[in-house]
Amino acid sequence: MRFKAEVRVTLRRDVLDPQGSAVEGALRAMGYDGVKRVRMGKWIELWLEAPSPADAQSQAEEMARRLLANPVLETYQVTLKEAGDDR
Amino acid sequence: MRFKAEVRVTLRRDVLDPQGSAVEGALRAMGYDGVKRVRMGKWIELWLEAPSPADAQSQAEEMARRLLANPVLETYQVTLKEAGDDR
Amino acid sequence: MSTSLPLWAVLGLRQEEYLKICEDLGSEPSETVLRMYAVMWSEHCAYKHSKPVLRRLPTKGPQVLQGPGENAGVVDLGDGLALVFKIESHNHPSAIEPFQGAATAVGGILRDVIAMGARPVALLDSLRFGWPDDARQRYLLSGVVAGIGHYGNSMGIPTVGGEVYFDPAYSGNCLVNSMCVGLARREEIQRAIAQGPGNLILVVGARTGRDGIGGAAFASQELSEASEADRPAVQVGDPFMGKLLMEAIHELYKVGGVVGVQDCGAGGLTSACVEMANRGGVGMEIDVLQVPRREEGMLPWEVMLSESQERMVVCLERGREAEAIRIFRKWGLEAAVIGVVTDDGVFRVKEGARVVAEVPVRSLADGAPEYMPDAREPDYLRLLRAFDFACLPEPEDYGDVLRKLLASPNIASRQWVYSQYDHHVRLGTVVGPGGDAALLRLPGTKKGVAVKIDGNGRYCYLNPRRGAAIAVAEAARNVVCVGAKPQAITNNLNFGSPEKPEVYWQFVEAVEGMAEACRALGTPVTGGNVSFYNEFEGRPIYPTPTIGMVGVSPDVERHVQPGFKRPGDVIVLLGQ
Amino acid sequence: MAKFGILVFPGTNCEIDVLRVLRYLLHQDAELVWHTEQDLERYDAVILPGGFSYGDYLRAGAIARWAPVIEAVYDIAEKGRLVLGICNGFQILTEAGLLPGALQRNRHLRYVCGWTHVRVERIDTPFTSAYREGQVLRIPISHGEGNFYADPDTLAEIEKWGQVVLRYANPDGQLTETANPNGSLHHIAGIMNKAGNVMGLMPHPERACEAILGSEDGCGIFASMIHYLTRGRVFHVD
Ligand SMILES: Nc1ncnc2c1ncn2[C@@H]1O[C@H](COP(=O)(O)OP(=O)(O)O)[C@@H](O)[C@H]1O
Repeated sequence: MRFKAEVRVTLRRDVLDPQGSAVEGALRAMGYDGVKRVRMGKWIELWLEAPSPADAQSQAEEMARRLLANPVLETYQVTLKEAGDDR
Repeated sequence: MRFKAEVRVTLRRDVLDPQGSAVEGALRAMGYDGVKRVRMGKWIELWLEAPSPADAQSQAEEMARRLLANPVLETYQVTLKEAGDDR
Repeated sequence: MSTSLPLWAVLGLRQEEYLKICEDLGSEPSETVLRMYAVMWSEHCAYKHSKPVLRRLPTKGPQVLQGPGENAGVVDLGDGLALVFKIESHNHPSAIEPFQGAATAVGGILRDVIAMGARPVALLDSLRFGWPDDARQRYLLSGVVAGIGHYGNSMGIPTVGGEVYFDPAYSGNCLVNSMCVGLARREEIQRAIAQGPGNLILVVGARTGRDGIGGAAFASQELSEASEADRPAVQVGDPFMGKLLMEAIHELYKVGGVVGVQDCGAGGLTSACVEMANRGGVGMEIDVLQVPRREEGMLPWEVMLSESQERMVVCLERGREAEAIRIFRKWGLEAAVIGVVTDDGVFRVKEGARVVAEVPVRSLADGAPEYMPDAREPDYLRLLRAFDFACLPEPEDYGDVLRKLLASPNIASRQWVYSQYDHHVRLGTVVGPGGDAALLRLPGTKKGVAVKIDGNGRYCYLNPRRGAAIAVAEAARNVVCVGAKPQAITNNLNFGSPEKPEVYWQFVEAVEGMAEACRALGTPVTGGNVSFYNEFEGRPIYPTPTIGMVGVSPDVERHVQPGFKRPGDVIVLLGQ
Repeated sequence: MAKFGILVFPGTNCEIDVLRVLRYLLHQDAELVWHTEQDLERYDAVILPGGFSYGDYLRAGAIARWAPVIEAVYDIAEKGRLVLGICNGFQILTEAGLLPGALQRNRHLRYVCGWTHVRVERIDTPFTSAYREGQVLRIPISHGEGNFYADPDTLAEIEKWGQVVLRYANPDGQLTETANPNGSLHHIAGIMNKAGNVMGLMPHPERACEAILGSEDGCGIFASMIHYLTRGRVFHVD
């Protein structure tokens, strides 16, 4: 079976996010005064073949833990979807 | 009212994603043979003050269009949440 | 775009060109053939408006091993060493997507030098933007600088010099010229040629996608707001793959069997294959089904015209293919035999067994008509010449004037730019950015190579002939300042539309001025690039020839650096 | 003579520079080692040079850390052989967990190349014995992700164990704000593991080994390693 896993990698709360702060500053400079805080993360889409949803989920979790996120800086969240026409 | 907008920025389908290909190759080399394709994108969390959900949504959409995504290469999707304890 | 226009017109060909194509073919072209012509006969690939004028440049000298006509020029350094160098522009792509536009400029010029058999040893860049108090211009500047750094840094090639100027003339059409300098032993120099019927044609490096289709045509039009809509999918550079391709191709050179190599630049496979066949006076047969692809359902012409980056075309002796493919596989790259050299002078494109195009190589490569449009001195010059400098009041406070000058973005330090470029990698940079020319040491000898890129659009606007000559002279002075003797130049001619008599006049004058200065200084032109149609909403940029000069220092230990060194040293002003 | 292995990953680009310094300036037995190698037993010391392994895609060093050769690096590090990571090599060592912390994107978000000064924090290590205590070295940096980060507990531990070997400083050795080129916590430019045989640093010592290139201050790192390896000096932190 074919699945799509969406992995969201975000910075840990206590880690400084210079890029997020830069975007925040830029948005305010553009006039969006309501913006209070911006955090930047990564969004990774994985298409994979696996025997079952449970297997796909656990494989994707493992990939996220081992490679996609650096535990010193980041946390992650994996959402599994069926790979539809969404390639 | 305070909201959280989650902006997902992904590369246009026909745009080359060298980073995604490198990650794909790395995952296969690590033994995840089932991985068929990887695409890398950005995940941006915005906390903002706005008079109404509709206003927050439209502000976030506008920020995504004007700054967060590069229309030449990327597309985006905005999801609005109430800003809960989620930070 | 109206759909009632014939395809040739939609593709940017003129009627006389279309008729010449029919005449060369003896029949009406198919869509595939027409699309290939449209790219090969675009200004960008065919130099229709510039060829006759460029012939006026001095290109010979005892030091010149390779003049214009190949991927890059070559000068002799003695001790069996050769210096390979070339400049290229990516103005329009950078105006649309500054980071990727500039990154792919660097990738392309690196591959031009690599295709010559050389190891790139240095990069330089010449940039023009509108005034930096505008957010859009700052966005372009920071994107371009980051893009150049992204590609060069990752490849491990130091960016050792360049120049940046700001002027409203470039607000709608920035300039991004990139220069690469490489080093080879004389006998290692390769040519971009296909020869020997039966020999094989390979495409190596990345897979082919739909990106950048029509890029050459895009570069041959003025920019406007509408450019947004009809631009091709932007090409994304992959310096990581570029680096692997560089290593792999050098490994291939070592094992031998390489007849010729060319980078897949503007015009993609079509341009690379046809130009190689044309140089060898041979024909070629390509099967698009053999080209490794990134996307499904590509039409033959899409495969033939894609400008996907990080690809090169290799002509290889038959029988060497297994070894070549093994090398590229080892580096994780694609390598596929896509065709064969023939002896009939025909460029034949097949999709499996089906022939989709058959065109005489010479017509496609060299058959575009040459134009010598009207040239007319622009009116603004008369007004400018009538200006009486005496009417300017004497400044009251020269200190204030000095402060104003120093605060100008055009005089301020460029450290913000060059600190984003790795300028130390390879351990060759004896004098880096921040001074006059850069100076690189030549391993195994006492010698050094000086490199510099210079141009001044404002001077050229005021007097294109003098302005171009001044740019050559300035580059030469910079090279001399680090203790080297100027040897040769490459150049990038950035102008507006050649179909405007005023622009064409500027172009002709600038080339004349450059030729004069090169003759006077004994620095022949070994190549270059022409970028026309640098306009926005009908307004041309300043005429901006960019000069890339190389020089040789006999003893790199005895170099000079700018800056006063010790109290008590004597200060001398040389020249009038 | 000591035997050095210089690891090469796809995208590494400073391997030749390090090789040149070790072989031609310091006359050592040094060779390049491809990332697929599984045995590093034959080397006294292994260097992970700078560059952009795997294009620095995802995170600098993240992909290289999974290369087959890294298993062998764990092995020899365990055995007390010397391991030095320069720039991208430092990033790989932190990703691999051989050194604590992580190297984040530079605080100002730009790639930065230029001369920096670093203060030698300790000289009782196999990598710094050639220097004087507190000596200030002039060595170039060139990186986009050199901003050292560790959570507060880890950082405290790093300091407690004296694992900081180099800190960005001004030419007088003071830790001023402007002397820190990338926002690194505690001005950290180079650290070692607790055992003292694995070190990583962001500056490029191989680029500062010849006067004609602007400085010879980096040479001491390699000279110290050679001294340690050839004189068989025993070494302990704590
Ligand atoms: N300004 C110029 N001065 C001298 N030679 C030039 C100039 N512009 C282009 N040429 C030469 O014309 C030839 C074709 O240019 P090239 O840049 O290789 O085309 P392309 O960019 O389409 O590959 C090259 O040999 C180049 O050196």
